[in-house]
Amino acid sequence: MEYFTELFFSGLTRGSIYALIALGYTMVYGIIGLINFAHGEIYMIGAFTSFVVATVLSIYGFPLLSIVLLAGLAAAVWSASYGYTVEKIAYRPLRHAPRLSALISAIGMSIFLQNYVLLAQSSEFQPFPELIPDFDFMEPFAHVVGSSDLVILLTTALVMVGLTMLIKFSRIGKAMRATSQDRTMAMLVGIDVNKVISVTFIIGSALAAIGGMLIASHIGQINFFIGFIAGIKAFTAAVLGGIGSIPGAVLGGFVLGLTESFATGYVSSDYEDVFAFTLLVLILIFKPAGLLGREAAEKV
Amino acid sequence: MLELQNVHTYYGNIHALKGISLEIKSGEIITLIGANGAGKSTTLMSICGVVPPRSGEILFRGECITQKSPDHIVALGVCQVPEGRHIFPQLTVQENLDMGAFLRTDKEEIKHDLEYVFSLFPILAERRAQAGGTLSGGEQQMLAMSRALMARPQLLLLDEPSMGLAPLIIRQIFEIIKKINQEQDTTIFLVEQNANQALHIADRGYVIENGAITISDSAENLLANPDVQKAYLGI
Amino acid sequence: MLSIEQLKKSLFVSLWFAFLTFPLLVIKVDPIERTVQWRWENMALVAAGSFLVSLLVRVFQVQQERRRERRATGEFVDRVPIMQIILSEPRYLYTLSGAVLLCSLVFPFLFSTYQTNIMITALMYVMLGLGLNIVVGLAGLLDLGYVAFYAVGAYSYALLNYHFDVGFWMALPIGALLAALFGVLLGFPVLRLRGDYLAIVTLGFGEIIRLILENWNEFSEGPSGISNISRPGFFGIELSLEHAILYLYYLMIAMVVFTIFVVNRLQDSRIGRAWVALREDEIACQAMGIDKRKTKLTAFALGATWAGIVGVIFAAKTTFINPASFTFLESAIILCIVVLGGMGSIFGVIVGALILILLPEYLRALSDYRMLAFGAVLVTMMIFRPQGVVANIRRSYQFKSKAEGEG
Amino acid sequence: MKKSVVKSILAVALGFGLAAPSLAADTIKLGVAGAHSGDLASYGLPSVNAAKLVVEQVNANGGIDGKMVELLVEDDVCKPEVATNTATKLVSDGVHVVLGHICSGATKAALPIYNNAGVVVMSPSATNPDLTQSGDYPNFYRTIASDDAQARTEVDFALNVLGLKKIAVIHDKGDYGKGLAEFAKMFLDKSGKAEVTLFEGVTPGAVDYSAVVQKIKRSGAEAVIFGGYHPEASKIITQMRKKRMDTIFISDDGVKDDTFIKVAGKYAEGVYATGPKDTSSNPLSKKAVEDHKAKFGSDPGAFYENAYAAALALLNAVDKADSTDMEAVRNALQNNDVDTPVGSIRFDQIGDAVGVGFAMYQVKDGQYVEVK
Repeated sequence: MEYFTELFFSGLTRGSIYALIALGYTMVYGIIGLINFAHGEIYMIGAFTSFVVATVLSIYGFPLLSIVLLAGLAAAVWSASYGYTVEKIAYRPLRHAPRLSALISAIGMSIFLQNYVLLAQSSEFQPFPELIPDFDFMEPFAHVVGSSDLVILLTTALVMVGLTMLIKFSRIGKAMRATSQDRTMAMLVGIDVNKVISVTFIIGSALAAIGGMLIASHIGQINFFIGFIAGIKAFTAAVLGGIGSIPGAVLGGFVLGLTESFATGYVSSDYEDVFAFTLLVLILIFKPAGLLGREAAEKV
Repeated sequence: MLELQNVHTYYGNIHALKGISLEIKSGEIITLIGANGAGKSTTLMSICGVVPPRSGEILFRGECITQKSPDHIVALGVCQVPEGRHIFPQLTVQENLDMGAFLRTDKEEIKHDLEYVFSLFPILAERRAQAGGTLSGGEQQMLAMSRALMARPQLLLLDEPSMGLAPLIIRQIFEIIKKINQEQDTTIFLVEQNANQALHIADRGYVIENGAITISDSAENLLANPDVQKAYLGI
Repeated sequence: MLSIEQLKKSLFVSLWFAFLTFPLLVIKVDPIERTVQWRWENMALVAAGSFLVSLLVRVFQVQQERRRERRATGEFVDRVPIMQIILSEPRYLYTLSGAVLLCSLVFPFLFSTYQTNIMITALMYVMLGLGLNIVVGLAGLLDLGYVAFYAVGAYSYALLNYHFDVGFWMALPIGALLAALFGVLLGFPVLRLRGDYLAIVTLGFGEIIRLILENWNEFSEGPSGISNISRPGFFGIELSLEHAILYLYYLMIAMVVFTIFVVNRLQDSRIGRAWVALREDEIACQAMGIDKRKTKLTAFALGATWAGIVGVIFAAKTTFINPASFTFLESAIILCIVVLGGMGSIFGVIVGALILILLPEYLRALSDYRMLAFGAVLVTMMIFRPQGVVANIRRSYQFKSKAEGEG
Repeated sequence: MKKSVVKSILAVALGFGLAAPSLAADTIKLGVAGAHSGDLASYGLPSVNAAKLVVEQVNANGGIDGKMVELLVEDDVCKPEVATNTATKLVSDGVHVVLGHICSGATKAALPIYNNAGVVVMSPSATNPDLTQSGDYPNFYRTIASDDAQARTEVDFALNVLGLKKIAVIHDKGDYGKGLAEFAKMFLDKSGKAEVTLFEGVTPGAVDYSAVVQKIKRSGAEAVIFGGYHPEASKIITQMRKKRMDTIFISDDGVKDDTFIKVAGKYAEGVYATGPKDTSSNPLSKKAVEDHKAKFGSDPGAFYENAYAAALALLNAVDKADSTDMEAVRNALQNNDVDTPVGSIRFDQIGDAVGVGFAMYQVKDGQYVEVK
């Protein structure tokens, strides 16, 4: 039973990270129908920014709490800025172009950003400062759930609730929902669609940045390539849950995380990704729009 | 109130509007009739800035709005009920109406307007909590019009409000259009294929063919015009 | 030419990029030695660079605007692009094709073995692009796991050669058939899926194939791969390296010509028209009595066949394969070839493959910067020519209202 | 008229095509191939630096038999399909001997091309046993011991020195890591002294390894033998220690890298890793490292000394053979000792360096210290 619990928490931690990144995919997809391949890179840039800032601050001797807050803030701000810029440069001019062109632009952006960080920083793995200390009260459970797992779970939960409130009740949230459902009509009721799309990218990127910082601190290292794999997994999670649906992204993230964790634990980690993708295929065969996705008519 | 001067609009390489000029005065109901693909909807989309014209000028109350973004134009008081109604399918009726008042901040007045549209279309009040996508065609048309009214437009652009609806509902809709025009002092620009109905409530009308205005006259004269009768009235 | 207003905007852009690149380009930390390096010179470079680029873009936009105005007033009539004239006029097309063919035939004699060798690679990607073009360009099915079929072809030959000493020419049809079989295998479960769901499932399928090859040692030798695969034989004669490369090169030329011929015929055939129809409107297609299942499956199977063929050739060319050659990035690059060249256009795919495969090879001098440049080129090309280098004539009209209304 | 023009063009072209490779060389061309860009560049670039330093030194001393040595550096990004292009390019450019490639897969793909052109290749880092043991690659040499030797060292240490009974073998699914882990498992099984409680691969780059770590714990292993590189190793060790497991961690050359200690920090303490025998007391090694610091202003990276040794051995063999002919160079390599930073070495029939082997190291106070 303890083994099961351990695997369960390990899956939850993994799932939270997937969910945080998947939110960005799903929000962007919902609003402009684009698979934002560069999103994984935004996550990586967030992690890298927090790495740089946290290391600088710790060298200058700042206290831990202020390092965590400032690094998190910097990660969110810069990731959001990158997300905003990427949309403006690489996607906005293509809004009326064939959808595949935008997809290629996104792939190009992803390659560009990866190599930009590689050149600007380093190709080697870098030690990430430990931002989440071991809490004393967690010591009895440390062999099952670590302190950083706990922080990741709590942060994810908090972010989810915050995002749901934002989407549901705020003015910009309503504008986002309207834009994702019918862009022309959104314009006709006076919504500045460009602004809404920018805000979507900003929010999605900031969430990914927080995920990036948490996971980098959890595993204690970082390099320029982490965005690619996390990005593909998170995208899988988003589709699994039904792309375009926010609760779907969260659910998809957890389902994927738990599947991988249990597959590793009870079968073999050799095939952990095979399990993940097989699950995806199976779910899509029986529910072609994902777990919580709506079966809408094909968008053109 | 609204003036189009030699407006040219393109979809990609397709020259959809080839020099449209027309004028709408405050308080009028003006109708634009024409066949499928003549450029009726494009005219409305050009006015609203969704498909901005490549050349020519659009003036609203003397102000040039040709290159303004749609949200600015809506803020000036130009609202459109587009063809096919475009209800936000996953928002409730109430939320759809709220979206109509997106740019407004006067809470009290919004409440007042909400009551007004519910008085126009009582069925919507019943369906307040229902998702927009689940309404029937007629109800959707009512919702679309109500949503536009929630913005308190000075100029209301209606694109084929009768399309796909039962004759009884069409009649009801046209009555309400007339009513809005009179009670709210809203100028109305009505695009219709159902020329007969439209001309009966309109003051003046334009006929559009192949992206250009071919006839412009008072509604009565148009109803009597043999060419119009033959082409659009099925007489 | 440019107003003060626009200069100001460019200045703002340059400030923005200076801000954007600040943490990663300016600061460099060494977490071990605990030192911070401030590279302010990078910020100056970025600011100056982005200012210039922004100015250039603005000049370009102004010109674009002017041309558009002139066009609107009828002063300026769009010239039909020279490419389209050539492509639409058989006379020119045949002359051009003949010239290209002639050039490619004498190519190995004009350039070194190395050049010939990378040209073989480029030609392989031409074929891969043309194969994927059937699936994506013609049938409109977004396939992000195309590399799986490529791997199937490569491993069929490698394994057959390793265990049973099967020769290249025997393996070629077997690899093609197996790949086609996998195409159908993938096709069945995804028949119901559309658009991006299809994309992610095909991506997953591609990964599954690669992971199996990587983990199932007993079957595929795992990550260490299979080495010493025979090069294609020439009537039983052992060829020296130069000759083997030359032989492969002409083989590839023949294959590409064959592929172009087949794809061209396919395009205008019944099934080809069914694909295009399916791409444009699935529901209308079914209403017209097109068998959706069969049509989609043939698209997958035919596309996969080509990948299988190229896979066999790939194994024969490198003589060593391992799963690392069949990653998602490979699929992405093949997709880029199709889209960058111009979806649905045979000529476009050829151009796309040559650009994307030869570019990084000739950018070797840039070494570290080449992938950066590669990404930037992809984005720039898409922004300025979203329809691809060579737009397919049939597809050159995009209705804006569609994209607007339902996008 | 027309025909003759075409003919003469063809003749000229053919002439060029044939003449190009035979342009007689008055320099010795030393090719350096490996990953010089991309994510594996940090394994490939040190060998370029090593070659530069060696060549500089040789040329300063008057070259080889009066001929200057010229460097041809080509990137293969560690991909087999690119490596064939790289090799063809080097061969086209008339390379005489090659230092490289870095990754075993790329090396395997490139070797037949060099073999065909009669070029001897020496890798500082390709450790796949097949490269020498299969007999398929007569032109291949290396200055590093093969994986099976390394696995042997690890297993012997685990069984005989630490006396372990239950061992989990983990790898990173890669060419190098998995190959090594398979040897380790095989040796463990054969010895009959210990039980392999778990044999599994982890996905490089995955977000989290805690599930695998839990599995190791459940298997009751006293130690983990990990085959792979330091990024994965540091993730696993970190998560094990965070889960309060004190399982012994034994790993390989890919982990015996200072970056591992930097990244894993305090969790690296006590980790065992095999690595080439300590040569830091060797004066040539000291000189090589100092030269690197003087010229490039930094500490040399991975496989630097092996690459330095390979460059020395290759050029020495060309010198001794007075020829760049493959057979002559092979003979010279097999029959002459050469002093290098990794010791005085010569090569055996199959291409492995005699006298290069592995020793076991342990992290103590943030440094690898040889376990005697």
